[in-house]
Amino acid sequence: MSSYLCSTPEERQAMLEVLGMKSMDDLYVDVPEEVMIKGPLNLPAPKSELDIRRTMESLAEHNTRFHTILRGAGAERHYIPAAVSRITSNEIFVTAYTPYQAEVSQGVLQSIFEFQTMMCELTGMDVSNASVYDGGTAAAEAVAMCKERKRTKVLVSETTHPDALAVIKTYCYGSNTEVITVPAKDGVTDLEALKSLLGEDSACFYVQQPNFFGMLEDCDALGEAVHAAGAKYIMGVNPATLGVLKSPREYGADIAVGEAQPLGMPLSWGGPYLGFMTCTTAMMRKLPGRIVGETTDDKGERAFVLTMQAREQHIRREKASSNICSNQALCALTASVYLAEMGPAGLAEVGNQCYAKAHYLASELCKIEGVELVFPGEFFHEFVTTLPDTYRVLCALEKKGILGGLRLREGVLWCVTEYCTKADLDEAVAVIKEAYGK
Amino acid sequence: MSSYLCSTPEERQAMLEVLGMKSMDDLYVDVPEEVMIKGPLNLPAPKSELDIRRTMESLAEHNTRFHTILRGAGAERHYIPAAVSRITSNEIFVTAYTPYQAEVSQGVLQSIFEFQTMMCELTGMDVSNASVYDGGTAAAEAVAMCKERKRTKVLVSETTHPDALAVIKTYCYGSNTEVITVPAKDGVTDLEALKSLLGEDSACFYVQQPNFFGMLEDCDALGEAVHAAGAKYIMGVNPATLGVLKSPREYGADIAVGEAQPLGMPLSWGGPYLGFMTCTTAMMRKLPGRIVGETTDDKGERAFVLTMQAREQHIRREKASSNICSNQALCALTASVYLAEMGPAGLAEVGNQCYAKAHYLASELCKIEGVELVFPGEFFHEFVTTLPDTYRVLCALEKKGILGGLRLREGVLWCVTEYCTKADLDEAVAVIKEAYGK
Amino acid sequence: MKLIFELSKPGRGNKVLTPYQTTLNLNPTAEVPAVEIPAAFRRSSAPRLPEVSENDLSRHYNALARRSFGVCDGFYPLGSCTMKYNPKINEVIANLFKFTDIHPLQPKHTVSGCQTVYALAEKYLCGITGMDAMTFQPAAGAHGEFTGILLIKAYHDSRGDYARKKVIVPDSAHGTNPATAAMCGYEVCSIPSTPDGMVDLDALRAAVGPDTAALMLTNPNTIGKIDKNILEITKIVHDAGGLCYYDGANLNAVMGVARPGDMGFDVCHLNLHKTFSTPHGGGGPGSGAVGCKNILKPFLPGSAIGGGGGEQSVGQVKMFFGNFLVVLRALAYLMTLGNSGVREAAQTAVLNANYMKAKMEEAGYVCAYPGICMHEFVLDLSQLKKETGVSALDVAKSMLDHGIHPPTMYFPLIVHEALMFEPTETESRETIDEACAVMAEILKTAKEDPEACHTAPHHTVIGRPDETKAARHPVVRYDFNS
Amino acid sequence: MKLIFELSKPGRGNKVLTPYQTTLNLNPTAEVPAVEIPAAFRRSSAPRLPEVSENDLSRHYNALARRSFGVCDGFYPLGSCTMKYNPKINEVIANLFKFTDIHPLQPKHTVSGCQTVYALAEKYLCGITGMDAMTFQPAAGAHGEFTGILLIKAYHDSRGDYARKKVIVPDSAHGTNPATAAMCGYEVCSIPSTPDGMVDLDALRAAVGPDTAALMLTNPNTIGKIDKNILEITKIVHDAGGLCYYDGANLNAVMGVARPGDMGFDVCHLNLHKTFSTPHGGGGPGSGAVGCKNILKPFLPGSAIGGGGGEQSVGQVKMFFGNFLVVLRALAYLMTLGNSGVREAAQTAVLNANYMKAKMEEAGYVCAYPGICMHEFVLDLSQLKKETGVSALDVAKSMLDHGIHPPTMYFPLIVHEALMFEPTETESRETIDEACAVMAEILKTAKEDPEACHTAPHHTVIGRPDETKAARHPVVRYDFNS
Repeated sequence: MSSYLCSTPEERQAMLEVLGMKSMDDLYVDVPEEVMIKGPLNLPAPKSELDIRRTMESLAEHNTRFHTILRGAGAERHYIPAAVSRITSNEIFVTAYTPYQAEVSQGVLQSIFEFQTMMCELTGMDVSNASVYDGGTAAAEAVAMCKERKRTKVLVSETTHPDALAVIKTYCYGSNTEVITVPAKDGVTDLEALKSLLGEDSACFYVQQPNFFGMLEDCDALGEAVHAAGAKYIMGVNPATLGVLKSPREYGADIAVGEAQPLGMPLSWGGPYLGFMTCTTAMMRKLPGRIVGETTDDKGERAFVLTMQAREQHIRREKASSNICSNQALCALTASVYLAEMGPAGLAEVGNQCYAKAHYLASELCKIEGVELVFPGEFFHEFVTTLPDTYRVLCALEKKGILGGLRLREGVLWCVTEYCTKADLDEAVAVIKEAYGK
Repeated sequence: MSSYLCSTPEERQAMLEVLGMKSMDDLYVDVPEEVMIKGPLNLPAPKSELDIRRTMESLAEHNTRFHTILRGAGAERHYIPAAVSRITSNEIFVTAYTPYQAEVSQGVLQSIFEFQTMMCELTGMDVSNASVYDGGTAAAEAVAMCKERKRTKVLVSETTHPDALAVIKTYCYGSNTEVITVPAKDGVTDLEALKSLLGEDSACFYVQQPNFFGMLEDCDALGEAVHAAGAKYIMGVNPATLGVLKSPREYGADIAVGEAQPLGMPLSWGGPYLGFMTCTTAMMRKLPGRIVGETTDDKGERAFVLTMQAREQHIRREKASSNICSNQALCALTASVYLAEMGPAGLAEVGNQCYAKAHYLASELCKIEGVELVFPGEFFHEFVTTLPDTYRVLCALEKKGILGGLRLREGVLWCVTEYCTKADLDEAVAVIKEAYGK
Repeated sequence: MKLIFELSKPGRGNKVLTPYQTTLNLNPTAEVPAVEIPAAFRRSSAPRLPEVSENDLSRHYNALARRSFGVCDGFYPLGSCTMKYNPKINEVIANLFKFTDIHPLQPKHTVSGCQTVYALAEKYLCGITGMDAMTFQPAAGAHGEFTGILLIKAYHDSRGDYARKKVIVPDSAHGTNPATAAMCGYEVCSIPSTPDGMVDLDALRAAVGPDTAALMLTNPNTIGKIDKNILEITKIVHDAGGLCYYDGANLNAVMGVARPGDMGFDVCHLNLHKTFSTPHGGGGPGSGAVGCKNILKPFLPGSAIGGGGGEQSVGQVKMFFGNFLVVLRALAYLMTLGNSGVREAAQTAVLNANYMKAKMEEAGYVCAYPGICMHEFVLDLSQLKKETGVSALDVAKSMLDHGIHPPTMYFPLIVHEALMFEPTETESRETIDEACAVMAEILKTAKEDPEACHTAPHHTVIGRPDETKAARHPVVRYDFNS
Repeated sequence: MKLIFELSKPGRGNKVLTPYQTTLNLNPTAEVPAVEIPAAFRRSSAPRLPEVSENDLSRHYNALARRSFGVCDGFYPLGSCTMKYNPKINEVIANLFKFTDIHPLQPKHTVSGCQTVYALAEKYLCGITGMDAMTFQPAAGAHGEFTGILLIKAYHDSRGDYARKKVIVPDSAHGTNPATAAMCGYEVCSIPSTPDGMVDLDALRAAVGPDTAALMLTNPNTIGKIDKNILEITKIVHDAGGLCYYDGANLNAVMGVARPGDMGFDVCHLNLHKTFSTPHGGGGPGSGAVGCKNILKPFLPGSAIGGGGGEQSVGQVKMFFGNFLVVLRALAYLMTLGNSGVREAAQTAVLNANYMKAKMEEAGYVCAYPGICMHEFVLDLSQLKKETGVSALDVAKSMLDHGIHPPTMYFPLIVHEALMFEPTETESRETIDEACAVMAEILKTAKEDPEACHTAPHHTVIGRPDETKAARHPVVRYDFNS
């Protein structure tokens, strides 16, 4: 049985002797007696690897894996190319730490530099950090970048993912910053309301494209309004759409953030996922987190290093712009391998298929009596419908191994990705029709 | 869509131009027109990776995976430690070829040298080759090693695995060698019959320990008889038992062979598995296949190379001892990692658990009326019982996700490994009792 | 080596998906009808992602791996990072489809496996920390700190105790502690350490008051010492109405031996990727699980869309429920170690550190603090630098040529020319002995040929990079026009 | 570096299984009762397997990987081995539990997925080879040859035609061809090649007769040439009552372009691990699938225990049904390429070879045979050796310093100082151009500084090993007493 120790009890005893000690307890003489754990630890006995394997497989069996998933809302099942998992499971990438020692970490550093470049390309921005925890924290950190002495109020569209909105609010609670929610109209941000809320004290406005309801926002108009008020414009974007949709830069955004889970990361009950943050050169020095830069080594060869560390907590301490001191390097690697494997054509295909398949499902669903689109505008690959008798219909789908849309106050939010075939969608529609007795 | 080509059609056209050619057809001017395929190839259209993944997963779904497997007969479900699959899936090991260039192949060469050593340790022998295709071919090649000018007849125990026996016979058909089957008595080789069949023309005798019926043979007595007749003694052994059972060397074998699938290889519907071959120093130069040896490099450092190649087909051609020119390096690596992960204590535990659990199942089964052991002697982790109404009982087990024993002429052959828990065995017994209405 | 963009050639296309138009042309009923994305929303030009064959892709990343260094490559005694061995069984488990292919918003009855994983991890980690409840939402250590301090803030706010504006942090603390306090809107009050690296009780007494929100403490601290006065320290803070935050960065020294909860701490974060052996992944993903006493439990975060937060919840610090697959690995690790193994791991980590420290002193190095250390120790190379000009950086860079990852450099800030070693429990005596032999050799070189140290490393794929140039003229993305 | 046995320490024990006695002691009803293995069967001392921690195990094998070279590390133009890119999707598929965890003796209705894999692979490969049936039992190319020749032997025997004792093999053949014939009890009749590397028709006519069992031919042959007279050749053999065996080693040049079945061959083996891109695994496992015409179908092998062989079956050449997971990968590859891709792959392989050959000639190398080659070509360095003393071996070893795997050396035997290159279709023009630039540089070095070539490689983990010593004084296992 093992605690993965490399030494045997005899060896440890010999090492204690070198230290002139008799037992392990001698190592802890400085620990006050009162806090030493007396009895056995309240944990079960050690398990062998075979026991662990059987225990964990049996836990896994208590989860249901759906063969068709029509639910998104911030976590999407896209197809993950085999190259992604095979490459990122390389033990060297898996067990390395933050590349503090550039001379033996060029691989990790270069992979992050490439990630930064790809994120800049997707978003059209100038600078990217080496990733943050997820889309929600990326949004919250972006908001924090925008606060200025006289601009302290943060505007966030109501069409934002509820979790992202909650994260922004929680971060702002920490920093005692006011968050104002900009109301929606017809499933998109109410432009007039935004204009009326913007003012000289506005630090920034955050909007998601496509938004939480899957709707395409008029981001040009929103951006113009924000900039007219002198505030910063933050866009939250889904990278899986950026093979085909306008980039945040084209909309005039100052900062673009998002959740990169769709780029090769499995659903994993919510994590680990990957946040990305890119911005214009003008805001570069405010960008939190790690950044990798190119330089040369002592022989003039190209080299990569962690750079602009003057912003960071280990140097600035309480004056740092953020306390982030790790990135999601392995997830960033995952996204990079995904994007390199797909290429621009593959990513565009993802976008086009998501769009076409979602529109097909929407139109098929809307042929059913009582089912209709809740919002009138353009949507991308998520959409909200009415669905009479929602609970029963979703249960009927579940029984067939189909995870239906997500029940919201506004209706049911469906998501379709390239992973679904037409046959999958037809099956789902047939099950729903059957549930309605048609 | 892709055929995994690195070049685009435009690039290929440019390369054709460098050659002064117009089209790909120009490359095949030497191929007689009559044999050129005219129409399209009789294959389906290319599939994308996502299509392949879905197609293959759906094929896999047509197989039944049993949660409990009580069937062996040459293929056993042992627990495969996580380290085995994680280490052996390293792309470098996976995509390397035979280590012809020692300077850049020290890793593969050393891993084979270590495999050879481990196999020698398990069997107690002096020399091992770098593996062969499987246990059956190992037996056949061992037989081929023993033929001498005046000793041309091969004796094989009837208690040998039927497939191994068939492979030996097929190889001997090729070389026009006579194979004589030595009859069994009470599930083990009939010693007296062996003695009567041995003679001055006997090349060798092959026996399996434990034998096909799981029985432990009296290999000391068999070996003495064989050597008394001046023939070579070949033992087929199961390496999973060699943590606890006497080694072939202790029984006096000249050659030890076997199937190493139990050492970390999944069942995989029969392959790839791993054959091993070890022998005494006296027979070293007759050992077929690749062998890695230790030497020094031009600076005197330890180095490993493919050695004793003078035996091999690429030098000896029709005078080679065998046509084997590849080994099962990745499977050998698998076995090595397995053995290094388990260590002597772990391998002994495998043996002890197989033994105890098999004996438990046997005794529980024999409590059922009409079920009894067919053979009287000692068995290891396989055994043959009567099983009234066999087909119906096996079907009842199958319905519960249990793969029961294998139906033979002699009865039903059961196999139990360390993978099974007591609960698994109790469940199987309960299902059988229920099938009998008890 | 080349960047992946430099391997790109237009037209080396996607093989992963059948272009949907292709299927449509072949068999119109097999595919959904084409729909055009409205022009107003379409991007004007494609992102310049690489277009490479899978062969080149594979070679590229394999080359990058070869130019990296993981725990699987050798000894990695990076202080404060707990680079222990990451078990392979945990990776296998974290790759089971029935864990990876589960949507976070599936109905509860379809995710009871995931929920049990969290419930068990909470139970075991509460057993180890002496806390009453735990959240797994934070994604990393600093994120956990942030969450923990927010809990404290929410607690004070819930009592209308708005005057508590200060967080006390010892000068030996990780930079994240003051940064976290600042992010939570607190004023940071730094207090000095005693010469032997402990909290200065008098300074602490002087610092606390009705404006004290919390004390943030790492124990054992960043110089590898356990604070003997820990009960006194937490009492001083509590008596002043403040709460005590335990930075779990160094828990590996005391897990199974002593519990933060019993030391008087109210809340703590754990770095599952350090203490509980989930892999570091080149910097992430990790998990900064936060445990707290019952008084703080009502404030734990939840997911707005997925549920979980109570009425007094501080809100949410990350989407959904945290880094599930990381927690899963940590649980597998905890189950493997079990009640006896957790303590054995801690003890052995401390033993290895003390053994290595003794060997280093024997080799002629000076430790910053005398006496028994916990799981890590700090060398002070200021004397060496004065004598030979060879700095802590030079020594670290010299280690690279010997296949050993250098320790943490120039931390804690209170020691000049610091090198902080943390060997962890998963290293053998031989590995430590070999590393100490290397260190002795480097010391010899430093004295005999300091220039060799100044110019090290000599056998790595690049020499020392120009960091100043990188910072002054940032090149932070590939220039396609170069 | 150390051998794994040199890392071993007694007592670093098994963590994979709970010692069964431990459970028994704790809870006697949870485990089966203890049973002693009778002393007569127990071994006297434990095998000296390594006792290492998982950390050391992991580092050991990672170090071995770093000291190896795969297709993922760079260009691998090893002639006759078809080192093409091995797609990752195939690995993922071959790791699905519902393929890996299937017992070979499960009831038929529980393995219909596996059976469909074989049925589809047979159908597609028959389509490519022009054969009527296929067996997947053989594990490797040579094993397939053996099986194929056994089929021929069984055929002649079934007709009572016992006089056919000879197998004709061209002198350019792989060594496995004559070895196989010998293993099948045949006498080998070697016939010379014409100066341009073709089968000498007159020699063939002179060789055939009532004692001819078969001709074994590789086409394109081992010098990378397709034999223009192939229909004439097979006719000569058939007219004499012999059968024609196609060695599939070089099928990659003509798959989808021309079929062995249409050339007049009766039986062929395929190296799935070459032509159909299953990984080589450092030398195995592979698959030597054998296809044959209807006349030979009754003789195909089966499994004694698993079924499959007909009444006239030649028997069995391997346990069970062959290397299933290898066939599975090949099937995935075939489906990916599809009808158009198979041909495109062959054409591009041939294009790459001709392009590289042209570039090499441009660089000053001499090709052994002029004109268009198929998927590989042979350089003849005898002139270089005469002029500079630099041999084919020296050139190959010099390549190692440039990160390129050398080509096949000294084969075929009919060319002196041969280097045989096979770039395959999965290499880009840039890779070939870079390799040719390296070769040009080596040629320059050979002329200016031959000693540098004689002593190459200079940057690998070891220098040239002493092979003579290894062969004369074989050390083929670790000596625990050393």
